Amino acid sequence: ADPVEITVQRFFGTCDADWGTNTDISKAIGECGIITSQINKFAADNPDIKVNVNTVEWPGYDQLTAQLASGEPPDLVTIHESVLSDYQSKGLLQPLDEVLKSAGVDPAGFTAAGREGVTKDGQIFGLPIDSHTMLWHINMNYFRKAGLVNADGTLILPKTADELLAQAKQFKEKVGKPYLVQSMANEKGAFYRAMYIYLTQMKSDFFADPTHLKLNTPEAKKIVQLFKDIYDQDLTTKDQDYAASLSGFTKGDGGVLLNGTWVVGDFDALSKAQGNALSDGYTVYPYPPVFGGTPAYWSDGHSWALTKKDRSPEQTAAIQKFLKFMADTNFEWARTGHLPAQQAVIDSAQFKALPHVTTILDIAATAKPLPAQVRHQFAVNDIIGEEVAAAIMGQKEIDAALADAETRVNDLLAN
Amino acid sequence: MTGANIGMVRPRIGDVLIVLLVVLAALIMILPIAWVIALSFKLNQELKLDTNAVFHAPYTLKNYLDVLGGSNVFRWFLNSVIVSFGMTVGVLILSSLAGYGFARLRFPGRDILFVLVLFGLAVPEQAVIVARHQIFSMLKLHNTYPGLILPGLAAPFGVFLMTQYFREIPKELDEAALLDNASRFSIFWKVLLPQTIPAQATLGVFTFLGAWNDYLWPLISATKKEMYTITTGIASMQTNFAQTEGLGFLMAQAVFAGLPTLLVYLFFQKYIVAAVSGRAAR
Amino acid sequence: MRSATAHQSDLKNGIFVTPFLLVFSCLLVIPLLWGAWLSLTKADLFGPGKFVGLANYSRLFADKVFLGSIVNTLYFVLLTVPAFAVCGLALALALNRQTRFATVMRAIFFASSVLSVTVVTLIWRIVFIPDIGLLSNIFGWLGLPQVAFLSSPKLAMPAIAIATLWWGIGLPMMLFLAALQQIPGEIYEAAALDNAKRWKTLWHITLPAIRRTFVLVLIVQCVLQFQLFGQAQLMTQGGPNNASRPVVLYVYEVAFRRFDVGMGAATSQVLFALILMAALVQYVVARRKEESR
Amino acid sequence: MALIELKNITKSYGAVKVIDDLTLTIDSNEFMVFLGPSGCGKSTLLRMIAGLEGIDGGEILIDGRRIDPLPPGERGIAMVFQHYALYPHMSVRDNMAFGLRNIGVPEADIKERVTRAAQMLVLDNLLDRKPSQLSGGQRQRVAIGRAIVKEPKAFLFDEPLSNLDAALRVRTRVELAQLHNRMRSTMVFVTHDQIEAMTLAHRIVVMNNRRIEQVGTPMEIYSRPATRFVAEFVGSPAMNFLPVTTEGNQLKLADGTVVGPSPRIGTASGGAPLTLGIRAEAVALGAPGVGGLDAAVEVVERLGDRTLVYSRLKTGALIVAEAKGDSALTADTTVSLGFDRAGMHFFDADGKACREMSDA
Amino acid sequence: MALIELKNITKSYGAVKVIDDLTLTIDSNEFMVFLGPSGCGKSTLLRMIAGLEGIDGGEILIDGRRIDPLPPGERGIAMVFQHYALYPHMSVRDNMAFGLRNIGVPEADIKERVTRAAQMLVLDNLLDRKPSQLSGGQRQRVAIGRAIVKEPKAFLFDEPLSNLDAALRVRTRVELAQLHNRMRSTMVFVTHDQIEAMTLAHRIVVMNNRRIEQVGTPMEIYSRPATRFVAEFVGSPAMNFLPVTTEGNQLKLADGTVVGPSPRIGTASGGAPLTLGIRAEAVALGAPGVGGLDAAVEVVERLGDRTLVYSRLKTGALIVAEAKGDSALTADTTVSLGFDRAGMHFFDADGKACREMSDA
Ligand SMILES: Nc1ncnc2c1ncn2[C@@H]1O[C@H](COP(=O)(O)OP(=O)(O)OP(=O)(O)O)[C@@H](O)[C@H]1O
Ligand SMILES: Nc1ncnc2c1ncn2[C@@H]1O[C@H](COP(=O)(O)OP(=O)(O)OP(=O)(O)O)[C@@H](O)[C@H]1O
Ligand SMILES: [Mg+2]
Ligand SMILES: [Mg+2]
Repeated sequence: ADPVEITVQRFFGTCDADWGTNTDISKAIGECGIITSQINKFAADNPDIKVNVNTVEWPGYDQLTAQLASGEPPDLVTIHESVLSDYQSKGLLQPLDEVLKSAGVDPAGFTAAGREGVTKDGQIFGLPIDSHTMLWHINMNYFRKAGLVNADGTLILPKTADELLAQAKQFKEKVGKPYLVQSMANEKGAFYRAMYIYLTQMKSDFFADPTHLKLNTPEAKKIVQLFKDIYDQDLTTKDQDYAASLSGFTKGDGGVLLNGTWVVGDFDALSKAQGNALSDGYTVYPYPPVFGGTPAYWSDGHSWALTKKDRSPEQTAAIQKFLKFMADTNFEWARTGHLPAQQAVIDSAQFKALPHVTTILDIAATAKPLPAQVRHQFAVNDIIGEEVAAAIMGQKEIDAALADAETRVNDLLAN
Repeated sequence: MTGANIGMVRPRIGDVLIVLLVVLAALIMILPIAWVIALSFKLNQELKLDTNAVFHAPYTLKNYLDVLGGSNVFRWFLNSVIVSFGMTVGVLILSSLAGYGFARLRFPGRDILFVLVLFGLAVPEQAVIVARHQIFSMLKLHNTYPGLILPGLAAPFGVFLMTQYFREIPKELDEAALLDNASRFSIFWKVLLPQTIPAQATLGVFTFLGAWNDYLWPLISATKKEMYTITTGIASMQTNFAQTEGLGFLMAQAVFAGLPTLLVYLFFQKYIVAAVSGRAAR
Repeated sequence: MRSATAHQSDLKNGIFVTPFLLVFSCLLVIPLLWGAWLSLTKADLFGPGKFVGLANYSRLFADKVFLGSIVNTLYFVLLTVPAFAVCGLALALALNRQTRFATVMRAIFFASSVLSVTVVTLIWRIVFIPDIGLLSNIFGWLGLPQVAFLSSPKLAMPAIAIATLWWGIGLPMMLFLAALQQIPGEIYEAAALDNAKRWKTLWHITLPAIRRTFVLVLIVQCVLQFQLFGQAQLMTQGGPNNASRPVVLYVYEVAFRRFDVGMGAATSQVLFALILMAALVQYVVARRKEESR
Repeated sequence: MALIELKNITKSYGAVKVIDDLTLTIDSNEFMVFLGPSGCGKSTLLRMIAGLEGIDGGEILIDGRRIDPLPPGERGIAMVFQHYALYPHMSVRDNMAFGLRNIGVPEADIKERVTRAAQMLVLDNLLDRKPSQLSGGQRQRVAIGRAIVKEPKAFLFDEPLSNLDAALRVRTRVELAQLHNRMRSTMVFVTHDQIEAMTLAHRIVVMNNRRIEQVGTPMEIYSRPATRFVAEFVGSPAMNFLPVTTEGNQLKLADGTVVGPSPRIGTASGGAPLTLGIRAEAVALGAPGVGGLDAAVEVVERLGDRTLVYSRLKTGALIVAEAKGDSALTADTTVSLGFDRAGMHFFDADGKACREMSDA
Repeated sequence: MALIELKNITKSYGAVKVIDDLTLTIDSNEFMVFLGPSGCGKSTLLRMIAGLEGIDGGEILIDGRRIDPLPPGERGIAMVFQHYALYPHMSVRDNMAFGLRNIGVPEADIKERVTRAAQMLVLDNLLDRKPSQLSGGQRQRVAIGRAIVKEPKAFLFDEPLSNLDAALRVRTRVELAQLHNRMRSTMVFVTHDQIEAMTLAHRIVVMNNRRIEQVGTPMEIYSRPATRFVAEFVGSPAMNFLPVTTEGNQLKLADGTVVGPSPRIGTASGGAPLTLGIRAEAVALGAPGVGGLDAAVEVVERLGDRTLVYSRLKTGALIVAEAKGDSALTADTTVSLGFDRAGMHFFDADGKACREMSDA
């Protein structure tokens, strides 16, 4: 019989040159390598299923939108949990509860963050594969030089905003470099994420009403003010874009890089090599709760979603197999630096043995995505990021920026 | 030119200055491309530390091998060739026919229609893209070659160019052919069309380049990997936050995507320059 | 008509333009009208919308970001269009000779025009990027401080304009070259005999002779630059602080990222009207000037 | 033997009438030239015969058959255009064959006809060239060849020589005349150059301002111009004109100088203002005071075989006289002009010629 | 009174020499015409005088002062171009004033000079028009006006009449001659039309192939051409040429027909091949068998004041003869041609004229 065809659409790039034929997932490195190898392995294991892989440019939603609009979507698609609701609310996605059940994947085994991320209106719309959040990536060599280490060699983290500023100043005096390495040029990511993290920690529920943002609050102001102070006092690198901040940190431009879980692997590898700024001096921490409150960390996650369209039972079966396979190999995906979405993987010794995992493990429990009902999260994030960035860099008054963010987001959500 | 000879009696400081300025400007034109090409021959890891590394060895072809290693690159290349050629041929046919019609024949409403077509020049693609996408969905044209080719055929520029060009061919030629018992179509086909070859070449090259470089429409219409063009295909190879993964790789992609058009340009350069300068300005 | 001749109006003659007009109507006119209708509806991409009258337009003109994007677009047009005209003319003047040098230079200045926007922006990001960019390297050697082109609200648009200029300078240069080559050499000789020096000749002979081309270049560039999209999206994503968000990018984000198709369509109509107006105004002004002369 | 008959033709472009109720017959084997100043409607007339322009009124007949409703290709005529209108991308051979192929003449036939025409026009060696590889004169011959192969009832030429340089023009003129002698076919030729018209035509149609001024043989036109316009337009240098009056028996200039006895013409001979026309060769140059009209020489043009002397009468009129061979005269001297009685023409106020009684 | 002196001028374009060691003097107030076929270097020579082309060797002097290193504007000369080269966007007034403004002539002065020139050229009413609103002849006058206002030492004209239609050309020719009479300034005029040259020049420089063939007054050039080229190029219709040999005392054609007694020329008179040149007006037409050379008439061109008869000798040579007035001859008849002894010219194998002894 002809093999059953399913179409799988994903981002994460193409790396056929390195991993195009690799079926040994454990050998693969990096997001692209691992996901390529995962799919290769699945195809090898299931000769009766033909997997058409459609690779799209990150994040691929323009294309997905077009495909859905034209009625020719792929079957399975990688999707950020924050974006799920956009498509789900239009009825474009297939609930997965039944599918997962038949596949033998129990949603109860998801991490809390993962489960929350894919659950919309009480139904599950995606197979979560990871959670990711922001971290402080630390250049320990500089921190030692700045005297910001405890006797046991561990890092002294600031506990309040003032402390943070003081430490940063001390750092700058001793090391001659800025404390923070931030990507500020046309990159909105770090800012909205910092906002979400600290606002959540301060329990300022900016999306109490998921259709209405409330951002012009004292808490929000405090956060923006802190970053503005850092910026004004030259305690951060400026004008670097995303790439420049990464390479800047590797070159030793500053002490703390604000970036995501996904770069941990790279830096860890660097720190084990000799002759660079991070050699034997790299570690990571969650954002220190400098405004008090309870630990909570914004998170998002990647998931596999299923589009709504007519399928044969064979295809559905194939899809079930695929999802099951992805859930089963979730550990391999976690090697990218992301937190896995399967609680069992988190609990496994294998996972804990990965570099720096212990430091960030708590995050899995305290990760907090935006409420699922908030629509257009990518767009909302962008707006908040833009406005906050403008305020931090002095292009706008803080109040005005927060107010503008509010109006823009609310106008967006109202339509 | 005669004008250039005037005052050749003594070389002027002004002339030297102009040459210097031109060379400087040319450097500005070339430098970015040179920079990109240079980066594309460097290992990503090295560039991550310092882009100044381009000034010393080692150089590598790995980035290009990686581009070529993408298993679909040749398919995308083929798609681009098919789409670009298809669009070029289509535009040439439609524009020539319409150019002849507008320039040479009288029919009711001709002038109004021509003005309407000229208005089309001012329509931004974004103003029609949503509706066009919906129409193509209804007609099931997405992920097909016609779906990629057709939108290019509606471009009024070719009609404008060909009309201008046909207008410049002496009317006596039509009349001679008319006295030679030639039909309307054979006047067009056998007598006038051969005169428009330079214009066809220009229009052809421009259409080809435009089709090759088109990005937005292929992105949302050809959503299956087998139907990507080289431009969207190469873009799809970029890893998220691509620059970090490999500046050299990214640059190799840029070079790879830009190379065919540059080659086409260099190959047809004489034609393009002559034709652009000969006709479009009038 | 009783007499069969070459030049009579006849419906049959229309057959030559029919194929193009068909494609033109189906793929441009109908979508344009469809877009006009969409602008009166509240619709997403996935199903029929509902009629809301002019609501989209009133929302639009209340939106600071949209108004800002119009200002940005106009600013960009002001930055680029005169620059295209002036630089294109300057290059054409410098290269209007039959030497090998001029030929090579013409090829160089036109070459960038054949690259796609993705490649161009990739190139220029690599030029402008701090730390690892070409400019920052050059500034480094010269001991100058780094300039953050793409992340400064003041410099972002000019930076995009520079990249655009680099990309598109070839076409106006060629158009001007064409016009220059059509000025009869005798007139320059007459001017030389009339003792006209270089600037006088430029001002009194050359410029008046290519006025029509100048207008053409202005109109063409206006139409093109009003449609700024790819460069802004790929180089700055409209930032920082919306300083480089042009109208088309706004359209794109609204329609494709927020699924607010009606609003996107409304924005498109406004843009179309703007372009048409700008082109017509220039055309009419040029016409009038010509007549009054 | 009328071959082409134009009956009451009218033609307007928009509101502008360019041909007004024109009737004309062109005979078989005749070389007919349309002569007139630029814009007088010559080309329009020719193109109406060819069918390239429609007519607004009247009829056109060829061989007694009405052809004005026919399309150009079916009228059995061939045309040679001013700029030749050769098909630039076709070889000389194909240029000639194109029309024959379009009406399905067998290839063997085509070949023969083309070869014959090429021999006649000495184009044998050029058959495979493209028009761009030919000289002006050769292109001209190809254009004629293209017409010849069609074996048309009539050839129409629209200023075919105006593109050639002076020497070639003279040579081609002679060749055209020889060709017509040889082929004996009907040719209609448009020009605004009177020398061409004079040298080529059997009959000339002088046109001006939408109308025919005169139809006649070259010598009729030259020596018995029907109107002042014709008198002025034909002949080089142009005829001299002087306003005169007849007083009693005397013909007087504006300042009263007597030119001779008054002519016996039909109109009331008393004091009616007339225009006297006289050609340069009818003006004799003598030493001053010999009895003619004294005039101051202003310009002397030596053409080698003859000399033109421009001199000014006391009335202020500039008169050109022709002397055979070289002349000793120089500018700024005075001469006496004698008008040959036989060479005098008279025109009334409307410009119509007045014939002397004795002529009638 | 030499005004312009060219000494040993050479000029090449790349590897092609267009002027080779040319020396020439143009006198003050002279009307000098450069005549020659297309491409012979006339324009180049003129443009070198104007300073629009550099010279590769030699010197150019005006008023005894060397000017070849000066830029065009500073040589004190004015030029009228073939296509006039009027500044299209300037009014007639500004066209004339432009050159004066550039050298800082006071506005009042400019105004006066422009007004004067405009009056002289009857352009008064056109001063505010643009060139595009003028007729060909008017443009021509503006171009001359633009030259006049500069009060130059010499005027240079590069085929200024070639763009005008026939009638206007004749009129403008006369006007130019009058203008020169009035202004008495030096004019250098380039043309390839021999009639223009003959009618306008004081002296003609006949050029061919990079060289000067002859310098002389129009009549010298016409009646004593120094070379066969000059003889052929000047005069219309062109001179007839026949290869002849002298045998004993007899001058014979190729077929042995005796034309007359052999000329007494310097070269060995026995059997040397010569070319006999004879102008149409020196060929007499008689009834056949009258004693001249029998010839078959092929074409008869009636020009009104004279008739050109083209007839073919038995040797195959086509001879043109001129008869005054109308002629009764028609094609396909036979005539007898008589050659006027005084009108015969002889040229040796190199094309150089051989003078008869009696002339020396
Ligand atoms: N297509 C047209 N539309 C309007 N008017 C025209 C058109 N063609 C010719 N005319 C006008 O008709 C008149 C006669 O034109 P025609 O071409 O017959 O003149 P012509 O005698 O051939 O002149 P020429 O010697 O300059 O060729 C002119 O006044 C011309 O302006
Ligand atoms: N700029 C140039 N470069 C190369 N050759 C040239 C140039 N200008 C003229 N020539 C050549 O020099 C020769 C003389 O040219 P010139 O223009 O002086 O001829 P001319 O006698 O004025 O001819 P015409 O009567 O056609 O104007 C010609 O053979 C021409 O081809
Ligand atoms: Mg005509
Ligand atoms: Mg010349």
